[in-house]
Order: sequence, then C-alpha cells, then structure tokens
Amino acid sequence: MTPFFALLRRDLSLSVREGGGVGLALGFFALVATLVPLGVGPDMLVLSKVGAGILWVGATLAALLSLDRLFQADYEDGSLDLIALSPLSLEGAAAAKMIAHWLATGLPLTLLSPVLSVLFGLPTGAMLMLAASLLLGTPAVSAAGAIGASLTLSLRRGGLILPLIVLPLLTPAVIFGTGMVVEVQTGLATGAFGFLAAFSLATVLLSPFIAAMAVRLNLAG
Amino acid sequence: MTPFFALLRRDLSLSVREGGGVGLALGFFALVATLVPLGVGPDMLVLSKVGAGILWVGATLAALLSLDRLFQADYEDGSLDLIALSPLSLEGAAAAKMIAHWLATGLPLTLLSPVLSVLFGLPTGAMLMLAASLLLGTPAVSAAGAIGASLTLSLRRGGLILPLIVLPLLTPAVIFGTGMVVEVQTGLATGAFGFLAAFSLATVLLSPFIAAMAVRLNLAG
Amino acid sequence: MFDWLFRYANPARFLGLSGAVLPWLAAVTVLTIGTGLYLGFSTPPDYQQGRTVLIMFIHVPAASMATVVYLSMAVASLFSLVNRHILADVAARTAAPIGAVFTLLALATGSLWGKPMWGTWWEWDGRMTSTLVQFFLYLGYSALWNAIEDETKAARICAILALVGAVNIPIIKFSVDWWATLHQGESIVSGHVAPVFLGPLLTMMGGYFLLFLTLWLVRIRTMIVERRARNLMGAEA
Amino acid sequence: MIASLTAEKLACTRGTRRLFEGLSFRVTAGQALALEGANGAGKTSLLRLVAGFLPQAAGRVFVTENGNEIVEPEERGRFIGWLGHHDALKASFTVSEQLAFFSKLYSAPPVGGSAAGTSPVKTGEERRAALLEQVGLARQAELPCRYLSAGQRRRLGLARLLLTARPLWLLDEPFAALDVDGKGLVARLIALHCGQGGMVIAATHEPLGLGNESLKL
Amino acid sequence: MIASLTAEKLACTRGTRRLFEGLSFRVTAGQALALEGANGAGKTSLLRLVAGFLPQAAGRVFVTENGNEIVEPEERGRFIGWLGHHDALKASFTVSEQLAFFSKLYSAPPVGGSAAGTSPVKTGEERRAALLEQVGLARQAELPCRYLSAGQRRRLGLARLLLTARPLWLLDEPFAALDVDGKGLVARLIALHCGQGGMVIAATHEPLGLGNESLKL
Ligand code: HEM
Ligand SMILES: Nc1ncnc2c1ncn2[C@@H]1O[C@H](COP(=O)(O)OP(=O)(O)OP(=O)(O)O)[C@@H](O)[C@H]1O
Ligand SMILES: Nc1ncnc2c1ncn2[C@@H]1O[C@H](COP(=O)(O)OP(=O)(O)OP(=O)(O)O)[C@@H](O)[C@H]1O
Ligand SMILES: [Mg+2]
Ligand SMILES: [Mg+2]
Repeated sequence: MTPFFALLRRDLSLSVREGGGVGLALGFFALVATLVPLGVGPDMLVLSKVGAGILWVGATLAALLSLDRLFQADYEDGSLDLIALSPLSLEGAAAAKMIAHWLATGLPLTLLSPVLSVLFGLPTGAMLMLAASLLLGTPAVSAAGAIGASLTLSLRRGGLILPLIVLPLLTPAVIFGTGMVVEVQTGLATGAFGFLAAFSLATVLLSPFIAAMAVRLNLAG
Repeated sequence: MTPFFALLRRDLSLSVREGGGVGLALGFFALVATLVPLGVGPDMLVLSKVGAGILWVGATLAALLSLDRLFQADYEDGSLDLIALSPLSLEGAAAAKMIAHWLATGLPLTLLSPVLSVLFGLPTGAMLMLAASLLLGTPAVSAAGAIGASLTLSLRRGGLILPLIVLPLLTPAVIFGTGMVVEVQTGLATGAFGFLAAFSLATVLLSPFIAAMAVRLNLAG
Repeated sequence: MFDWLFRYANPARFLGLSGAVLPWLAAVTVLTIGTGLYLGFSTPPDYQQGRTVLIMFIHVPAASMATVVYLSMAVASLFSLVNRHILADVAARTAAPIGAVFTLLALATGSLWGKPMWGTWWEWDGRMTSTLVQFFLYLGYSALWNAIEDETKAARICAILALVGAVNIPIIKFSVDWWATLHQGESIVSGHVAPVFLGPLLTMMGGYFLLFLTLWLVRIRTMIVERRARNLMGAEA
Repeated sequence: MIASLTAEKLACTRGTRRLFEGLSFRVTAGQALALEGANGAGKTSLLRLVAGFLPQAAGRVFVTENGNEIVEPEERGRFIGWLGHHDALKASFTVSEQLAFFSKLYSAPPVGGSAAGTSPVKTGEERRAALLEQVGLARQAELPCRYLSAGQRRRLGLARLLLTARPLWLLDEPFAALDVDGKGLVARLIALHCGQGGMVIAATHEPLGLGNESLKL
Repeated sequence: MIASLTAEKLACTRGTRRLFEGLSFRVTAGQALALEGANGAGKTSLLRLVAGFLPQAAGRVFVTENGNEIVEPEERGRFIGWLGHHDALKASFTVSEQLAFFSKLYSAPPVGGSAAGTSPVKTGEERRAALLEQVGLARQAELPCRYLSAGQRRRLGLARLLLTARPLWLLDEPFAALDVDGKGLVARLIALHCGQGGMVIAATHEPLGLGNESLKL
C-alpha cells in the first residue's frame, strides 16, 4: 500500500472510530432536517418550497462541522510532524485527507438526502436532482473545508471559525446546487449544472496545494 | 474573588481569546441566516413564514457548536484534575462554565436576532417576540449543552456528537420558542411562553448536578 | 521591478515619509468630502425619490469601497506571501476592519434607503446579497487574524485566505447576480445618473477613497509603533 | 493540618488488568515516599487513586486530621497538591495570568501558608512574583504559555504547586523535562515541604534525594 | 546513505527572542551529538530547525549525500527519524495498528534497513512484532493507545523510530518517562545506530552514554 492510501485509510478508520464517523454527520443532517419543520410548522406547501435549500445548507454544515479537526488533531499530537517527514508530500497528505473526508461525509450525506427529502415533500424528480447536485457539490465542500482546516490547524478551539471562513466561499455551491433542483421544479434551464461542475472541479484541484502551503506555515510556528 | 467567579471569568476570557469568542457564534448565526435564503430563494413571503424557525434552529446550533470543548479542553490538558481538587465543587464548576457560556453566546445571539429578522422580513412584533423567546430559551440551550459536553468530554473529536445528543433534548425549546413567535403572527394564544419558561428553568436547575456526575465518571476513566 | 517600493518599505523610513504626507492627505480628504456633501445638499430633490436621494452620496461610494478595499488587501497579501515583508503584513491586516466598516455602511445606508424606496429594509437581490457575503469574508479574515497569536504566522496564513477570497469574489458576485437581481443596475458609466447628481457623486467617491488612504496610513503607523513597543518589551523577556 | 495518609490493602484494576493488590502504606507528616516501578507498573494509577480520581478495586485510602479519618474522595482532595503529567496550561494565558487564576480558584492564602521556601511577602501578586522568581520563570511572566519550552511548563507547574499550599503533594515524575538546576530545585522543595510538616508521594524513575522511603510497584 | 549533517552559522529567533546565533557544528556518520542547555535554551527549537520545520533566521543547514549538499528542507526531511515531545498516537488505534500505519506511511523496508538491532526477519508484520518485543511492548500489542502509560507511549515512539529506518535521528529528551531499563535501551539503540553508520542528535538533560560529543546551548 502506498503512503497515500495508508493515510487515506487511517483517516477513514479514525473518522469511524473517534469521530463517530459517518453516523454523526448523517445524524446531524437528519436532525437539522427534522428540527426545521418543527420550527417552521407543518405547512407542506411552504416546506416543499424551502426543502432543497434547507437540505443543501444542512448537508454543507454537516460536512464542514465534521472536519474541524482534519489537520488539528494530527498537529496537536505530533502526527503532522511525522507525516511531514514521510515520503508523502504535504500536498499528497492534504489530498488523502480531503478524499477520506468526502468518503466519510459527502458521499453518505448525498445518499441520505433522498430520504430526508420526503420530510419536505419533494417530488421524485426534485429529490433525485438534489442528490445529483450534492454528489457534484460535496467534493467542493470537502475541498474548501480542507483549506479552512489547514488555515486554522493551530487554533485550540477552532470549531466555529472554520465555518465562518469557509461558508462564504461556498455560496456559489449552494446557489448552483439548489439552482439545479429549482430547474426541475420550474422547468427553466439556467445552466446551474455546468457552473457547479466547474466550481467543484476548480476547488478540488486547487485545494491540496493551498492546504499544503498553510500546513507548512503552521508547522513553522 | 471567589473560586466560582474565578472560573467563570477565566472561561469567559478563554472564549474571547481562544474560541474567537462572542464574534464566532454571532458570525455563524448570521451566516446560517444568510445561507438559507440563498438556498431557498429570494421570495420574502416564503422567507417570513420560515424565518422564526430557521433563526431559532440557527441560534441553537451556534450556541451548541461553540461549547463542544466546554469541559473537553480542560480534561485534555489536565486543568480538570486541578479544578476537581480545588475548593470549588464540580457542581459549582459546571454552573460557572454554563453561565460563562450563556454570557458569551446565548445573550449576544439573542441581541443579534432582531437584526437577522430583517433578512427574513419579520414584522416588528414578531421580531421582538423572537428575541424574547431566545432570551428565555437560550439558558436551556447552554444548560443542556453543558450536560452534553460533560458526557462527551473524553472523546477526542467530540464536535458533532454533542449536537446529536443535545438537539433532541432541546426540541421542546425550539417548538415553544417558535410557538411564541407564531402566537404573535397568528394572534392565537397557545401557552408557549409558560411551557418554555418551565422547561428552561428545570433544565438550568438540574444541569449542574448531572454535568458534575458525568465529569466525575469521566475522570475515573 | 518593485525596488522603488522596497526602498520605502523599511518601516522606519515608512514612518518618516508617511508622517510627512499624512497631514496633507487628511486635509485634502476633509476638503473633498466637504465639497462633495455641499454639492450634494445643493442638488434639487429628485422627482421620484425626494430628499432621500441624498443617501446615494453616502451609499454608493461606500459600496464601491467595499470592493476597492478588499482588492487593496489582496494585493498587500500577495506581497506578504511573496516578499515576506512586515509592512505588507501590517497593510493587509489594517485594511480589513476599514473595509468591513465601509461594507457595513453600505449595508446600513442601503437598508435605510430600501425602506422608503421598496417598502422593506431588505430584499434578497444580487448586489445586496453579495455585499453581505463580502462582509462575512471581512469578518472571517479578521477573526482568523485575531485567533492566531504569532503575528508573522498570522500574516502569512491570513494572506492565503485573502487571496483565496479574492479569487472567489467574482465568482460569488456572478452567482448571486444570476440568482436574483432587483437592485439598481450599473448606471454611472452608462450615463443613467442625472448629470446634477453625477458631479457630487463622483466627488464623494474620490473623498471616500482618500478617506480610506488616510485611515489606512494612520492604522499602519499605529500598528508599527505598537509592534516596536512590544518588541522592546519582548527583547527583555 | 493533616497528620497522615494511609492506604490499606489497596487494589487497582485498569480495564481487564489488575495492576496491584494488597498494597498498604502510610505517609506521616514530614515524610516523602518515592513510588518506583517499571513503565506501566501502575505508579500514575496509584497517584490518581490516592487523589480520588480513580476508584479503588478493593481496600481503603484515607487521610487523618485531628484523629478523624477522612475517606470521602472529594473531601480528601482538599488536602492534595497535584503535579501531573499534563500541564493544565492555556495557550493564550500568560504565565502570571495562569498563576493568578489558580490562586483565585484555590483561594490561596496571600501570605505564608505551607508554601515551601517563600519569603514572607504581602499581597497575592507579590507572592506570585516571588514564586515565579523561585522557579526561574521571572523573565517569562508576561509570555503566553504557548511559547514556553517543555521545562518551563513544568516549572510553572511547580510554582502552582507551591501556590496552592496543600499539605499532601502527589507528584508524577516531578523531574521530567527539567534541567540539572531544575532537578535540584525540586529536590530542595520536597525537602523544605517535608521540613515544614508536609507530605510527599512522588512517582519517579530518578532518586528523590537522600533518605526517602520508597515503595516498589 | 548520507555522510554528514552540517550547520553553518545558524541563528534562531522565536517571536521576538533570539535564542542562539552563529552556531556551527557537524555530525558525521557514526557520530552522536548531545544537545545540552538549560530549560528554554533552544534545544527543541534547534531540532525543529534541523528537521526543516522551523525556518532559520540566518545560516545554513544541509546533509551531504555522495558529495551533494541537500539544503531543501523537504528533501532533507527524507533522511530524518524523529522522536519528539509529542507521541503522535491515536487513542483508538492499538499499538500494532499504530505501528502498521507508520510502516506504510514511511514505506518502511520489510527487512533489515538501518533499523538498529533487529534480527533479520521476513514480513513486515513479523518485523513489527520483533520491534515491539525489543522495546518491551509485546504484551501491549493489542491494547488501544489510550490506555498506555507515559513510559509505554515513549517506548512505542522508539519502536516507530527504528521502523522508519532513517539515517539521521533527531531525539528530543529520549530518556523522558522511561524507567531504568528503558534508559538503558535507549543508550544501547543509540550506540547500535551509530555503529551501523547512523547519526544522532539528541537534546537531553541526562548523559547519552560514554564518549559522545556535546553541544552546549
Ligand atoms: C442593504 C441594501 C443595499 C446594498 C447592500 C447595496 C449595495 C450596492 C452596491 C454593492 C453597489 C455598487 C457600488 C459600485 O461598486 O458602484 C450599489 C450601488 C448603488 N445602489 Fe445600492 N445597495 C443597497 C440598497 C440600495 C437601495 C435601496 C437603493 C435605492 C433604490 C440603492 C441604489 C443604488 C444606486 C443608485 C447605486 C449606483 C449604481 C451604479 O451606478 O453602479 N441601493 N449598491
Ligand atoms: N483498559 C486497560 N486494559 C488493559 N490494561 C490497561 C488498561 N488501561 C491501562 N492499562 C495498563 O495499566 C497500566 C497503567 O499504568 P500507569 O499509567 O499507572 O503506569 P506508570 O507506572 O505510571 O508507568 P510510567 O512509568 O510509564 O508512567 C499500563 O501498563 C497500561 O497498559
Ligand atoms: N514568541 C515568543 N516570544 C518570546 N520567547 C519565545 C517565543 N516563543 C518561544 N520563546 C522562548 O524560546 C524558547 C524555546 O525554547 P525551546 O523549546 O527550544 O527550549 P528547550 O531548550 O527545548 O527547553 P526545555 O529543556 O525546557 O525543553 C523558550 O525560552 C521560550 O520561552
Ligand atoms: Mg506514569
Ligand atoms: Mg525542549
């Protein structure tokens, strides 16, 4: 097994064992999707209008909140020093971590989304399109999240600063992602798919380099 | 200064210095209030219907997410051992931490809520009632959060498990809290105020004892 | 290429030079804004908007400064990363709160204007929304600065964030505009502003820009002096 | 002031492993006890048990005060000064802020107490400054703790121990990370504390000083 | 295999404080260098600088391989075996899982390498078992790391160091938390590593063994 996959696998099993893994992000997503109707009230007409948006925001939050310690835990316990000295480049390490994060959160969140769409009474077409848009958009969430995590890795209580930094950068993903669902609901083509794909691709490709740069700076502190 | 206030003051200044303090919870709250409309679409009529619910959920999340390390940080660095040996009882310590947390998050979130209500086009009456309901309900959020934090203090990556444990306990707060706003919007009395007040009071009174018990168990591990 | 710049980038020399320039700059700023306000108040009431049109002279320049300041911050950040110069660090850091205030001013005046014009304090229109998101970018940047204790480290880390944000701003603007548009479109360049308003408006814009430069210089100077004091204290530790 | 700490037929289990059993010992005023044993023998566990954090699997621990046996862990804890593996330092607090907080948390007496070797100064602040001087951190007083070196962190722990002025010291590897000077300081502080009627139990892989009793785990 | 590590006129600044300057030294194959100095003198900082984590304020560090000077921190890092203050252990991983991960991350050679004192065994797994045996953790192989004692954690660090089979060891207080046996083990491992042409730089408050050069900070 190459160093890259070794790290990817370790991060995956860590997120299952210590992060509570896949379950937690899913649970959080489901809770938000349940609480909002409780707060908003049982009007299905209103709910179906806001469903796609709430679910997109909920999935983004669930993914971001489960990565606050993507680099931080390794920094605090000295693992990051050892990773930096290993044959794996920091760019490679960042990419491995990003992919592990997406596999542990983005992907399962996408798979859960159709189930939660039911709570908002989304019709089947919209439901499937929501899942498709999440499949396309969540890699960007993990990638932007990895940048945020690398920037904040030396902060003791980085918890909330990460979404504060990353969420504004992700507005295009939310807009185009829900845009894809609205296209189905209204029947008007707007090209949201293309934009989301381009945004996602660019973010994913750039993120390992930016994250590695930030990690290097942080190790020097 | 008594040990109780010493701890309260320390936690407050820690949350300002290391937690990024008041600003972060507020920022997160504001971001959620911005992202949801981005997902839901710009229709003010829809937004004003869901506003109170979204803001209640957003404020709850902001408060909960900023307390994931309420006990955990002190546990990991050994401070909790020293606190346990101090003249202050663990019950007192839990109460001090809970109050510090409310002062640093619940209170400022309440104060910010009228501004964010504007984003959802809430009329003035609903806006004020929302703030009132948050003022009454956020202490319960901090209190239930302290219980959750004490239960999860030995988990390395407690981030998301905490809201997952605590949010279900807080559904009554969300329901009665938004209920108070709906009363204003519809003019129908439902007694939400009384329920919320009772719930809040009970949670706040019980929480230090439960949290102290959980801390004791965790120290023994 | 930037040799000329670095000759003045030595903090001591910068303090000297900027100290000499600052009083003049401040005077010109006051003069320009004063003139702008005077011209603004002497315009006739708008046939549609009445006297509320005066808000325009506060609002429009503030809104443009939101972007201009971010750009300045990004350029300073680039220097901070590439040339590792403390003056660039300080310049980037000090620009952020100024930018945040301009952005807040644009939001507040826009909101005040919205009430009489559209009947609501807030509408989810493209420009307004992207201004709000930009406000969050400033907030995140400042929060990160304050959270990292070591100053040189904070400078580099935040520079990365500023640049990532700079790349993303056009994308955000575009996506938000595409999402919902209601706000007044571009109208200065395309000549839709009545000439009576155009003069005072352009004057005010210049005034705001000068105001930014003045505030920026003042804050950079204070921070350099503060750092020196701290270094003196630190050298004893 | 307490007169002694007694352990009777103690046993300790971690997970599935019995670390020790039937362990009895007594420390009386003025005595220092060195805990010895290989890595993983259970020294840290015994200290945490005495402090009341870990429950014993069998046996009894108590301190005696005026002839009364105090068994309740929480009450026992009020007599204990703790120096563990962890530093209990907050990255953003300066050295003196950190000490000031613990002084208030422990309602530390502003003058005297049983703090070994402090000259009789007046205010709490002066006393803390004197303590920092004593452990060699005077120059770092205004430095945030994140910048302290490993040994400086331990030294701050020593200052806190003195500050809390508790009669029974539980020390986990008190010599760790300290330079030669620092080790000498610890040995002196232990001797002074015992000289003033205090008690010390220290887990260590290095000798505490001359003439101490030791317990082999 | 590299032939030497050279530091020329190094200076190091932390925050506003200049820790050292004009520091020059050279370690050649088979040599061990002990870093000495009071708490806060800059030993850890020097090690981090050599490892390429901290940028130097002035001067040059490089390793020489076949006559080529390798200055680039990231390339230099490929020769370095690191034992720092922090354990780099994950609470939920067992001792052997932890070691297996690092073995893959470092693409550690399954047989031989420069790992000091391992008998020539075949598979990676056998080799790791032998390493655990050597550092005295055979019984703990399946224990999650959260339950390890302080000394056991350090021993696992030693096993990892051997596993990565790097020629230049940078050790920060390698004796910390170890019992008498463990200290003997470290001294033996250092001697063995040097005997096989390896190099060692160790920050320590205790003597490394006989006949080592030392550098006083
Ligand atoms: C909170 C609400 C508002 C925000 C955040 C906002 C934001 C902006 C922004 C970003 C610009 C572009 C400035 C530039 O770079 O040139 C702008 C320009 C402008 N705004 Fe607003 N605006 C708001 C409300 C309003 C309202 C209610 C009106 C009046 C009906 C208004 C009238 C204008 C005008 C006339 C311009 C100049 C257009 C041009 O020539 O570019 N704004 N505003
Ligand atoms: N859940 C568990 N299951 C099995 N063994 C455990 C468990 N928890 C702890 N242990 C073992 O109990 C012992 C704890 O030892 P402790 O930390 O008290 O040792 P110590 O004497 O302080 O050692 P050191 O000198 O290394 O600090 C270790 O040997 C550890 O492996
Ligand atoms: N930002 C800063 N400002 C001032 N001084 C600093 C700063 N960061 C670190 N220091 C000082 O630099 C030194 C760092 O020392 P280092 O950790 O290298 O010491 P060491 O020799 O390893 O000590 P020990 O033996 O205690 O481990 C300490 O004296 C510390 O106080
Ligand atoms: Mg121990
Ligand atoms: Mg050190």
